[in-house]
Amino acid sequence: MDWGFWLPQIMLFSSLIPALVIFLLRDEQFWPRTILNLSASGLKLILAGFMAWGVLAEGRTYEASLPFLHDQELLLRVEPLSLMLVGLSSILWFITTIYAIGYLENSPHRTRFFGFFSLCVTATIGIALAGNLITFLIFYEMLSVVTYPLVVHRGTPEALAAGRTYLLYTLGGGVLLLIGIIWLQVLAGPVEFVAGGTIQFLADDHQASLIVIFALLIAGLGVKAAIVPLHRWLPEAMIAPAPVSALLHAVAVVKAGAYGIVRVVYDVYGLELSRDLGVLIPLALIASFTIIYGSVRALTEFDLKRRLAYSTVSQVSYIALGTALIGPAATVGATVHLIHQGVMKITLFFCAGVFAEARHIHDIREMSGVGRSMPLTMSAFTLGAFGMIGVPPLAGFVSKWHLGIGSLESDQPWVIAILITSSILNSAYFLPIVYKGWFGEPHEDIEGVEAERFQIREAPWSLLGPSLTTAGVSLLAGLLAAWIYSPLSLAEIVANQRIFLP
Amino acid sequence: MDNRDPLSNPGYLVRILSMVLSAGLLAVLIAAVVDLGDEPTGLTARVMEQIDQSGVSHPPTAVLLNFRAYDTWLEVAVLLLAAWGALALRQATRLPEQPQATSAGPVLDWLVRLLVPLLIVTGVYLLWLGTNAPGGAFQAGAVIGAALVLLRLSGYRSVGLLDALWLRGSLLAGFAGFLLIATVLFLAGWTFLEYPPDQAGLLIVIIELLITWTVAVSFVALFVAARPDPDDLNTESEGGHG
Amino acid sequence: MIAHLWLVVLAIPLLLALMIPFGGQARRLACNLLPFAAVPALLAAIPRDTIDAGYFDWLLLGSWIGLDQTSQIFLLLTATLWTVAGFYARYYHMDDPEIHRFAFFFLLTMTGNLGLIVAMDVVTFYTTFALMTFAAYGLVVHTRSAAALRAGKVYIVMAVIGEGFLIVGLIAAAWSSEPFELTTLHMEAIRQGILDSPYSNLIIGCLLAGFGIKAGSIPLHIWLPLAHPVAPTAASAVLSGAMIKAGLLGWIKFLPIGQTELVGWGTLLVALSLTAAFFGVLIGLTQDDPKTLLAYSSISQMGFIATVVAVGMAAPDAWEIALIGCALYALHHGLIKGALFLGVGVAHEVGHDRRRKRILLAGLTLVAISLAGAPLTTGALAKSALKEGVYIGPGGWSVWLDWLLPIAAIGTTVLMGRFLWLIWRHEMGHVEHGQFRGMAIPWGMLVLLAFPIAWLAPAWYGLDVSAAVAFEPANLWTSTWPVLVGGGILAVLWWQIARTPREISPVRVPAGDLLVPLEWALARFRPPEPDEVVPRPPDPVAALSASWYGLFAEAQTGSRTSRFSDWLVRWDVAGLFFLAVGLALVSLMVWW
Amino acid sequence: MSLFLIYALAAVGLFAICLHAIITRSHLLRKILALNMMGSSVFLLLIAIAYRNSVEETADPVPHAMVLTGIVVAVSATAFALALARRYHAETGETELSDGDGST
Amino acid sequence: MIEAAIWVILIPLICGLAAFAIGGRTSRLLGLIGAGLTTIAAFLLVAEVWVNGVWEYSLGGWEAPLGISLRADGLSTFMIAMTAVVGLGISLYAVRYFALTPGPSPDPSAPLRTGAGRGEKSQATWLPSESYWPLWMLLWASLNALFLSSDIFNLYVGLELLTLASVALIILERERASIIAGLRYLLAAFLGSMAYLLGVALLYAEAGVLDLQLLADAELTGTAVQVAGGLMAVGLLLKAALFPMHFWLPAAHSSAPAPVSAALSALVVKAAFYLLIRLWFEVFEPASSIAVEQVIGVLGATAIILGSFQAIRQARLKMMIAYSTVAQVGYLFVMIPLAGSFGDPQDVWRFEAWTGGLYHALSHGFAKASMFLAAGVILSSLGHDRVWNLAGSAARFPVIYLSFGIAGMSLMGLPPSAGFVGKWLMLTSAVESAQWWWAVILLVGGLLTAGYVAIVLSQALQRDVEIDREPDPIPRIMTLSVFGLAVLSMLLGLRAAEPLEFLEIGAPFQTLITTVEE
Repeated sequence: MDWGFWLPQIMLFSSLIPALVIFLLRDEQFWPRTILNLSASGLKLILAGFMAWGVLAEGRTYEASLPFLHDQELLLRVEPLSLMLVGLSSILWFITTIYAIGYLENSPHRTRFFGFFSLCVTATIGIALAGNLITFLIFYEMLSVVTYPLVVHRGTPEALAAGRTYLLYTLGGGVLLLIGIIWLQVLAGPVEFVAGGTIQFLADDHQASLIVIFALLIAGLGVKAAIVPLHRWLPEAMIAPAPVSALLHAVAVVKAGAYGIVRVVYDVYGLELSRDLGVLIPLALIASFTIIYGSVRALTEFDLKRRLAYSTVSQVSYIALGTALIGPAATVGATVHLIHQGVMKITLFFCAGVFAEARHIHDIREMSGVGRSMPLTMSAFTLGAFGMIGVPPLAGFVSKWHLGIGSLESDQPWVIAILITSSILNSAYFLPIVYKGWFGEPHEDIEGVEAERFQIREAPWSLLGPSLTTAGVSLLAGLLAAWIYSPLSLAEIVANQRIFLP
Repeated sequence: MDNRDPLSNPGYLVRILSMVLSAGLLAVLIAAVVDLGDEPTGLTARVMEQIDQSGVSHPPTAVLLNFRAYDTWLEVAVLLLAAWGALALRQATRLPEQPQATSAGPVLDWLVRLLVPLLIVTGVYLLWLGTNAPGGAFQAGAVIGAALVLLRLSGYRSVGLLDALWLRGSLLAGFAGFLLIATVLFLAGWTFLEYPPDQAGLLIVIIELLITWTVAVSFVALFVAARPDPDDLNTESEGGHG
Repeated sequence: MIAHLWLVVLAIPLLLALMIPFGGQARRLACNLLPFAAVPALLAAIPRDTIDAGYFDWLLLGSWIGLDQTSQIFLLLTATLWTVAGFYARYYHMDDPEIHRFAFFFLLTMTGNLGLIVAMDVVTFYTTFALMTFAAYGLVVHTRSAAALRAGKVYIVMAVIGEGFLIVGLIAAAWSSEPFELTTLHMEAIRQGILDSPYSNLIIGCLLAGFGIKAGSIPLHIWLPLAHPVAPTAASAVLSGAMIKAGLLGWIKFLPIGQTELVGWGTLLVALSLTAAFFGVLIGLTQDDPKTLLAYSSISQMGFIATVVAVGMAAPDAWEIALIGCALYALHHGLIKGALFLGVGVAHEVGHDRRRKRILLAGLTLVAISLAGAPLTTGALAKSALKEGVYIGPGGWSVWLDWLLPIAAIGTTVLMGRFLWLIWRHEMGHVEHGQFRGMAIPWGMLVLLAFPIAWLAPAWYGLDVSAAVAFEPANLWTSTWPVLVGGGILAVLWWQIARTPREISPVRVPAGDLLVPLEWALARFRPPEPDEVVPRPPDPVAALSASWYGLFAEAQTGSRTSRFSDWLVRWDVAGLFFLAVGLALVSLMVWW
Repeated sequence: MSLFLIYALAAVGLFAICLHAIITRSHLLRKILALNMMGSSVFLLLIAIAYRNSVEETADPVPHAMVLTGIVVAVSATAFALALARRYHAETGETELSDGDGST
Repeated sequence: MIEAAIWVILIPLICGLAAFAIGGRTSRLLGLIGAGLTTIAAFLLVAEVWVNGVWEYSLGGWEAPLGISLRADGLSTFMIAMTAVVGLGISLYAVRYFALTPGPSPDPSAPLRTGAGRGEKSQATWLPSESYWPLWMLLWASLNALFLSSDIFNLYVGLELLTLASVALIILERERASIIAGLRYLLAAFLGSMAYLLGVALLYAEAGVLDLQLLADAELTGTAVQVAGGLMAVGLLLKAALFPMHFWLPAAHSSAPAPVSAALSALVVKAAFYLLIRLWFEVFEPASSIAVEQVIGVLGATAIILGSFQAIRQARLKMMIAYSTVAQVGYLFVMIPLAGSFGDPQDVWRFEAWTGGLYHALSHGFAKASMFLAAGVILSSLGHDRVWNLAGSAARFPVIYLSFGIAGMSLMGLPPSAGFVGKWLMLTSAVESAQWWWAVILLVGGLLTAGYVAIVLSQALQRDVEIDREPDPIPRIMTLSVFGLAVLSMLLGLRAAEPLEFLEIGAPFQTLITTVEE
């Protein structure tokens, strides 16, 4: 069997087919659905591991090229960069599935939920594996659509309104992306992702067009990456159930946008061309503004999930910022943050979901003393929060460290100021939560009688386990960053392929 | 919506605009017609070359039933569909009796007795004539159909009250016969709608006969079915769901 | 292989800490093992000849872990203090329902504190430093009193600012050390890198400030007099004894001291340090709370040490000697200050027992005169070691330092006198925990051990200073007279106070001194109150989506029918359109 | 002016008049008649073409056949339309098509 | 050689006639057999054309120009295949759809529908289900005949056949609304046919032949030809319901029974479109002008915008879908200026736009059929199709709404649907030819489409509200056919290379195609 050809496709189908099967199940068929879900996500995990081994240890490339249009093909390719997102989504899919099974126990429309959930992962895997622009576009748009039912899952008028806003943003972004891609392909022909870029030959004749196309592409991707001012859908979409928010923020939607930006800058334009066109500095400025603005907005939100959402707005732009800096460390920082942000943010959302589910806590002001009865959940949350701030040895620190070094490499020392300001703002909106959770006085009505004050009453393990796991991963990703199988090492491989010495 | 009396014709503006636009179109059409000029183009010569192999000697009939038999065939289908559509407007599968059962009166009676045989004979004649002069199945069918309608109008209520199966059979006959012949020959290895040269004449006659009958019955069916059955009417103005 | 033991040493307190959130048996076990968590580290501090450094290519960004000479001394101090404090805390918190929280943060802080000593690269150091910093917050606010919460707030704000300074400095230093090789984060490389860096002044400034916050340097000390006293006593002891030295160690490890002349920075630092030495004493004298007084004393004492660091910066040649002085002084101060803090806690347990009180006062007097630098004490040894460095310092400086430092010592003596007096007149009777024995034994051990440890350390670690220095006649005198002068001043004061017993201190400076105006100023820029609704900016896309939906909703509820669409489907209108389109198509085809 | 042109002009004139009628006459019967007449106008043109294309006094039989076919088609459509119109009249009592897209 | 092309006309005709003659329940069986066999024949034809290229056939052995030729090139076969698949889906659906409403229903609370319970008499009655099958077969046959015919007059007859079959199907349930709609449709289509017929007469007068290929080879120009072109175009535009001549469509398509609506919107409208494309790019290519093409494009653009807005404003689901057809037809005609004579006639983008438009037609065929069938399920199960009151129904028939959503994606042109491929090609062409205004329209239209699709889904996904009665169970075959058509509209987007290559067979722009392949 030709693994190189089939493996990427199996990777896709391992969630696509379960999705279709799940749609045919009834809500009450708990066990068939659960078994299907878990085995599919397990299979995907194993496949991802196998691919990682093949790519990293054996130096293989898995590539599947399927004819699509007469001069275009659907290209699925596994290389280190795609492996990052593949790995992230397979691992987090598995964990989130467990979490979602616990979270949605006995709630209606589980069939719909899990079906679209799997489709969502399929789209993300597709985005990760996309080897050319058109394949990327296809899965990118697919993602917009399949997440919509998840966003409106609760079916309340607010959820539906949020869903409409979400759809308008993402589809609008898709339109910009589409026109950008078409324009680019008209000039350059089918554009494959090649480390270092493929369209340098256009630099002389089409400079202005390339700049406009770049703006279109980034704007289209920026919607999903929640770059200010295209970020507004993200806090609105927080109306969705916790596993959805978790996956949307950590893996699927925002990551798709950020990943797209990475691809466009490194693998379509290439750093050198981007620099020569002068588009990187504006990108860095926009990203910086987003980082600060998101943090400031987060300070003003007291709904836990909304605050986390603005935190995402801020954090995801680290990736864009790192991408816009020229230098290996910046590249490492940007790409590794793809994974790190995902793991940390999913932890936070898991915990937020646990609080909502077990204690009906939605507002930060209600979190007083929750750490007493749920020390493990709160520990996980704390790890996530500290990671976001960039406290070592958590994953966020590793990203910020490399971004900081990268900013000096690329001779943009002001970026460090952005990073520090962001860290301080992150502290300003995360530490009060952590403080309240651990040190606040528990509310009587929530905690019950005094005798129970120090009684530990954690959420069920199906919710707690995933939260602790991701928290542990975000700790280990930083603690063992130098390990050869760490995200950082993977990011270094990715960066080495794209290195460009000015 | 506007407040005009819904029964009146459209307003002046519409009429004037319509007139102006129609006139404009007319002007262009005139230009086109003038541009056509007098030079003959057409296929006359070709038809004349091939007519010997068609089985008939009248060129239009040759074109209708042989060279362009496909057109004719589909045209019978159009007729079938029209009759059918009209019939499908009613729930009853049978045609209704003429509700007015009055006698036609002696003059009309006499006239009908005179005219109907005449019309039927004329119809048959036209059919026979079709092979070598203007005439043919459609004309014949029309005349015979007219005779039947006349009968029905003048009080012969049962005319057209065919049994459902017969009604269907008659409506189908022309098209189905055509189809049957064409299919059988096609399966026998001939080109579709090609007649074996020896039997061409015979086959065309058979087809013409069937078409004549179908046309006649269709006309009657259309005439009769056009009268709505009060029972079928949608009593309320709800307009249903559709 | 030895290097891997460092990891074990660090892992033990960490794992104990991580057991706590799981509750139940694990929690109880961890609390019971609290005193023993630092014992492996203590063993690791046993002097050896070789420097056991190891490189862990999987840890963090590639970790260098090991001990050099200086670090060994710091480890000895730190491990001793944490062990003693651990025993002490076990009894201090015997009846505390939240002992597990204390234990959790205590163990985490310990991990950080031990880790930063063995860290030899910038990332490991920063990591453990941050762990210590953030975990100590839990210790500061443990009592949850209003004062503790305020102190905690100030502490965490300053800590975050400090971390910010540090990360800027460290990133810039790391980049400078080897632009394209990410694993070269060893402190040697960093020191070299700072020198070569285009941002070298920025880096030095950031590191000075970042570590200075922890070391209580003026004017970044404002958190210290608040945070050290409010913590439970065991925590205060390690905060003021061990953790305050982390800042100092940071300077020593990463600043390129002794490699080049940094006269400007040295001058700045020496000025600030001397200010601190006097400022701490002066403000400390106005304090009524013995723990706050001790905190100010720490500021003052750290000023002494920082002075020597400044000398090293200004005169590279002096650094080798000065470093030894620093280390010894740090050791001395850490042990003594720990004993003093623990003693304050013991004072709350004596009850009506006069014998206990006498023991307590005797012990405290011993360590207090040691801190003042009385002859034959560890203080005298440390001070003489310190002066060795100062003498080699830049020309002119020694003249000033020669008489400024003794004056500071006089101040210390007076301060200690006031401390003893505060303890002495402490209300008897009320017993806080009823654990006198459990708390007094660790304290007594520390008092008794402080002297031999400090005396023997130079020999153990093969330092270029011998304990005998302290016994040289010349040094005897130099160490004696400031204490005598101080004692004289105390006697005068004593006489004064005896006459008017109610006057304790004529002036009262609130703890946190400079913080007070700062807090007042910052109060103008408060973040939004939790209940304040911050208006969200309008979102054009959401508005568009709403209006599109409104279009639909409108038609559904029948509130508006579209005249236009009805008009379009009228037969005559459509017919006219047909004509118009037809005419347009035909004529355009013909005439265009 | 040739004979063809006379007939052809008459045909297109009739066509235009019928167009006008279809739009401006609201009575259903008139609309249907206008459509039927429109067909006739085209048949007239075809016949004219047939005669224009005569070879040796034989008119072109193809337009001839087209007319015959067209008549039947037109008759069928007209008859069907009339049946529908009668049903419509019986249902609503109206003789004109109501406007609107059926959305009410 | 089995001449599959003949059979795609013959089989539905035979089955239809047999169904008509025999009637009763057998008609359903015959209809199904017909649908199955026709589909098989259609795919045999596809295989034949794929292997052997363009297929030509002189009926009766009389070669054009004397006789009538049938011609199956890539385009024709493409349309026949689409008709076959959509038709098969519709047929499977109809099996149970009409069974849901069996004549005079004994149960007064039965969900539907017309005719039921009314005019119950002892005498035999025509049931809608009974008429449906023969008429549907005839409609199918006429579509195939239209796609295969190469003779402009024969095409006229085919068009009329199609119209009458459509009208007969619209009025199948004899409701007042559908009779009005049918009558309007009939008159409008009649008018269009007349314009077309006049064009045929003028063309014959000018060229003396009726065969499409011969007319194309003659490279006709001149006033008469141009006038003929304009007339035929406007007639066909009326039949294709291009704005502003869409007035008949919403009522007709929404008042018919669901399988009929599906066939009308998915297939019948495409027939007129197909014919126009064929004439325009083969016969009138030399006579055409940029201005005319831009005018048609503008009409298409207006249709996209206004049709979509109208769709958003509809209170009833079927009306919404019908207006969606008005908008989508606009897309099809935007292809004309893109593939037309703007710019250098030798540019490849013309061919891209041509294939793009046709692919869009294909995707719309599948998607719209699925949507109308889905609406039929909703209507017959809930007893209404008021969009406002759909709350919670997504939980009851999830697969139906899933299909609706997938079909909606295809209409929006979201990847990986077939609609995306069409849109992609047209957009590429618009950008390449610097006719950016069409690109803007196409993109905005996609967003507007998303608007009404999202409204339906958003209503349906609302949290459950109390519903008076439990909806009737949906027969599985209906669900499957709705789902199958929707999924096909998606799958055809994932693998468009072969269908696109297929379209090249015998296509106009042969010179351009060869440059593409170089």
